[in-house]
Amino acid sequence: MDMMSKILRHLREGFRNVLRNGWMTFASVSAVTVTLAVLGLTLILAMNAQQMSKYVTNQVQVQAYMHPNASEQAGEQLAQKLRSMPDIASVQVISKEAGMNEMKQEFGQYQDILEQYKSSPLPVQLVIKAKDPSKTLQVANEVRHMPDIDTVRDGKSYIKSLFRTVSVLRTIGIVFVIALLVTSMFLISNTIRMTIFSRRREIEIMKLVGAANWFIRWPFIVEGMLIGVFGAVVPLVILGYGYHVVYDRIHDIPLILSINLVSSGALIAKLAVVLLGIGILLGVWGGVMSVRKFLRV
Amino acid sequence: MDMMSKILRHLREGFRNVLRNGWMTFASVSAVTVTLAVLGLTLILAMNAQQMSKYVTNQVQVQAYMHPNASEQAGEQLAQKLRSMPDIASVQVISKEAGMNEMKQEFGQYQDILEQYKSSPLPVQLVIKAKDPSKTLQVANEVRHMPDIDTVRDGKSYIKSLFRTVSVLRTIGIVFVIALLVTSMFLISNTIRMTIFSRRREIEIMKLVGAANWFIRWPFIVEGMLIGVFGAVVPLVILGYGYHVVYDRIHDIPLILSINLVSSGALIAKLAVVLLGIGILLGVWGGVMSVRKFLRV
Amino acid sequence: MIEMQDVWKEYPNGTSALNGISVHIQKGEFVYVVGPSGAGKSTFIKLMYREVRPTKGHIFVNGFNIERLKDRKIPLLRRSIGVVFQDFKLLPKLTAAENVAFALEVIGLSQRQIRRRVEDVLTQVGLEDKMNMLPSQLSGGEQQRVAVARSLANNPAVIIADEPTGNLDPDTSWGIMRLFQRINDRGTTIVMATHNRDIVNSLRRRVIAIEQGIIVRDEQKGLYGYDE
Amino acid sequence: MIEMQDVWKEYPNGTSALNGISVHIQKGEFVYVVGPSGAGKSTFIKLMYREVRPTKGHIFVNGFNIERLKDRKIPLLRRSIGVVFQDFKLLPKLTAAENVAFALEVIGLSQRQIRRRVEDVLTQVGLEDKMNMLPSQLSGGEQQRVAVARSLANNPAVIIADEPTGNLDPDTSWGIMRLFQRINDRGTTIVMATHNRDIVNSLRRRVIAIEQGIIVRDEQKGLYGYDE
Ligand SMILES: Nc1ncnc2c1ncn2[C@@H]1O[C@H](COP(=O)(O)OP(=O)(O)OP(=O)(O)O)[C@@H](O)[C@H]1O
Ligand SMILES: Nc1ncnc2c1ncn2[C@@H]1O[C@H](COP(=O)(O)OP(=O)(O)OP(=O)(O)O)[C@@H](O)[C@H]1O
Ligand SMILES: [Mg+2]
Ligand SMILES: [Mg+2]
Repeated sequence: MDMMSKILRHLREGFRNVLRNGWMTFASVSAVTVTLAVLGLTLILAMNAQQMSKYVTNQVQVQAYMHPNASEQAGEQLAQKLRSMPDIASVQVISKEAGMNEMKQEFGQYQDILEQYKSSPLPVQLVIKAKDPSKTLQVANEVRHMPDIDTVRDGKSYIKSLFRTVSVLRTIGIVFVIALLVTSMFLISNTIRMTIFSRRREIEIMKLVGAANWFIRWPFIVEGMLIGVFGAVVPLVILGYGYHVVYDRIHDIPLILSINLVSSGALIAKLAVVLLGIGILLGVWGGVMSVRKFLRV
Repeated sequence: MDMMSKILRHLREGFRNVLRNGWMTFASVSAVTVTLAVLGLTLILAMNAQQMSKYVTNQVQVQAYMHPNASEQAGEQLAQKLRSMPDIASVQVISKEAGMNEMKQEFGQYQDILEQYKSSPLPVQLVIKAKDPSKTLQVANEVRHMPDIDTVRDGKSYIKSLFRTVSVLRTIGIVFVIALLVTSMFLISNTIRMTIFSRRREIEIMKLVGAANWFIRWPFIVEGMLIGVFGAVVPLVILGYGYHVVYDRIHDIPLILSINLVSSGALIAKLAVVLLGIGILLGVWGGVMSVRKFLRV
Repeated sequence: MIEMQDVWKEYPNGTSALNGISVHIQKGEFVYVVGPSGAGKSTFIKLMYREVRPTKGHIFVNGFNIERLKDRKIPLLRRSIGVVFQDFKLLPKLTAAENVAFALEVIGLSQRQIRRRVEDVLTQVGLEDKMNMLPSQLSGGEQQRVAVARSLANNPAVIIADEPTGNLDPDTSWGIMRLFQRINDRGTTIVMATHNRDIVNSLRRRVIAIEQGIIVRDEQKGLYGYDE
Repeated sequence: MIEMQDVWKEYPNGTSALNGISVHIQKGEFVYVVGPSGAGKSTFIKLMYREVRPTKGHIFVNGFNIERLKDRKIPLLRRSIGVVFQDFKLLPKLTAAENVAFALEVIGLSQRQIRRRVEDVLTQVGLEDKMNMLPSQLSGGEQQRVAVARSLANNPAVIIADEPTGNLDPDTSWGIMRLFQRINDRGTTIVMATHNRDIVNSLRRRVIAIEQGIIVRDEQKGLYGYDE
């Protein structure tokens, strides 16, 4: 047989086996399906949580108050200088009047206390964001020693607790996703091996009539791959479509935490790569492994 | 055979089958193990998240400011009255001076603005917690119409967004736990059915030599149960011990979100019930179902 | 004891295995079923313990009406018949002794009774040394003898054997035949499909010859009758 | 062609199946292997295509040194031998034709050649009507004939048959024997374990008798020789 007809033969046999082993194929495809569905769902949640934590930490900023007698121009000049620093993403200058208005809004019911001031008693403020939110405290310390700067409010304890929270949650999330990934991989290859295990006598017979190992292996590999692909397509379609619908409905309403969802196209593409990749890889692996153990006849 | 020796016989056969089907038993026990491990891990996270959300929503409170000329006694009297209302859990009275001190702390760098006041310009405050945090807004509205009350700060938008966040997260969590639960149940019974499926020819032979259906079924049920129990014990021990260690280390350090973990004894007990329950139930169910299909000979 | 009235069997794939068979076998008879390969002998035999069901016709075995038999009652029918299957049908994970014991467990004997009986029948077929071997550790003929031992174990009213000597040398075959004869002398009905001309022609009993699904000959003390 | 030098076989469970067997079979010979049930005939045969490995001794088959054979080469050995297994060993999910075709696919024939050859050999064993049936849809004798057809299919240099007529009536058995004889006339070596006294005594060829794992007799144009 030439190469081409061999390949065709093994493909044909693999397909046939899938059909012939009705119940067993069905059982393993559905096991792969639900496993990947849970994995996919988790990945969707994790990707969005990741985006969310990024968004939250991006809100972190440093407030620097200049000396009470520093002018707005001085503020602008300092801002200009800060903007050129490598760690700093943005600097916003808040004039004395703007600061006053903000304070009035903020302190609602104490407004009358502030009303008595004709001109603002507040200094010029600079609102600074670090490029890397985790470097915020470092930036604050640098700013603290700048000329004309009086006090710097870096919300140290808030930032620390925020980052600690985010990092604990992220660690839990990553551990969980990895645990689930490993589990799915184990379950899928295990299922495929069980599917093929029930045919060990057939493998024995094939060997006894003179089939070479690879000749036996290929159809099983094709079969494992098909189980993997079939098992990946269903959750992919359901999750992809479901996410698309949810995304379309709510992605532009500022959500409860005013955070946007990961765009549906990008997410579905990633999901497809992961689910199909795992399905195919483990199908092939399951096929190879399960046959291996029975080839020693 | 009398009842007792029948039961013994089926138990013995079930145990023997588990041992005799070495690889297949191992494959299915380990599938059950990893499935229940993921489920257990998720349940631990969910239980703690649940506790956390309860804690967070319990922090919600109403701030009521009395008329500027209302005295502290008037505040205490009103508080007394409020405490007797069925929806209200606690009322705390904050005197003018205490309010001033709090404000000074809160507004750090504006202190000098406040310094100029000899006596506090602030009114007496009442801090009120509802028994059911979700009724906080209702309580605020009731308080608003009380005599001597000037303004009520119910943090309406904050409360609304908090509850919305908590409820969205809780819904996602519940959906996820249920999805995982259903998936685990499917995977476990599926695995056990695959284990037994590979022995359909044996069932056929048993029927042909005159075995009644229940006589065939019992050892398979015992076998399924054993697979379920073995598969539940390992994750139970690992997760239980792991949680116990983590809990012991950190349960009394006020955590990042200053929330305590679910006590380890209670959690492990619940986990044991769920995992063993699922293992045994589905083992038996898988045994019954898989045999059923081959009993029609 | 066994009665068939105009029985037809067409398998789901369209093969007509039996085309109108009527036969009456008395209690205590010894019957050979002979015929070429694919004639329908095994089908004829499988009808008796309801492994296959007739497409048409009536069958009565040991007082059971095979058509009307409730699913719950099938085990009772099968326990009243000892079957030697053409392909042995031993449970692959049970030893020879356990395979025989299984047929006794289903009728609810005590463990002690079972042990004694198992040893007894395995010795009768010459396998006293191989009691604790798995089927995969036995030769073809040894497996066949385990199947024979199992069919005898619970003293059934009828023994149905599908080529019980196909994998046995003539000596061992005669051993099995003497066993069947002894059992038959005690009143057990025996129906046996066979290709063994020597046995049929030496141990003269009733011969039913089947060809292409019909009975072409039914003689008391008949001969094998397929000689070139 | 086939050479065994002082071959011993003890199975892992302690059973001594062969206790020092030496034999030389020439190319083109036709050899019967006879002996009682459990004597070691199947073990003797399984050594030739390396289903079992000897505990001691040397074996050469078709120029392959069985002991030294690399795993990769085992398929080559097996393709040079056509085996009729005592328990048939048909692939249960393949039809009769596909089972035979499988043995041709492994040697890499084209689909067209395979189709022609499959039809050819199945017709030779009288199964032209049953080509597309699964093993479970065939009678015992029909399954055995599929196994015979598969062993012939790729024109092997040696055919090894373990009781190839055990489930066949005398007529059909003779058909198979005539087929083996024709193939043997063309130069194919044939080794056949059998319990069929009529065949051995009529078609006189070399007879190797094994008892309790040793060769007790080895005669050209011998007789079956186990007569009461
Ligand atoms: N896989 C095995 N493991 C252990 N013992 C075995 C195994 N196969 C065969 N035996 C034992 O080896 C001996 C020879 O067996 P073998 O199959 O060679 O006999 P045989 O001559 O072919 O008999 P038969 O005519 O019944 O087929 C027997 O006692 C048998 O029980
Ligand atoms: N399960 C089945 N499905 C379809 N056809 C079958 C089935 N079993 C048997 N047959 C066909 O029915 C016919 C009779 O088969 P049966 O097994 O009764 O023959 P037999 O007389 O026992 O032959 P042998 O001597 O070869 O065992 C055969 O043609 C066979 O191919
Ligand atoms: Mg038959
Ligand atoms: Mg043998």
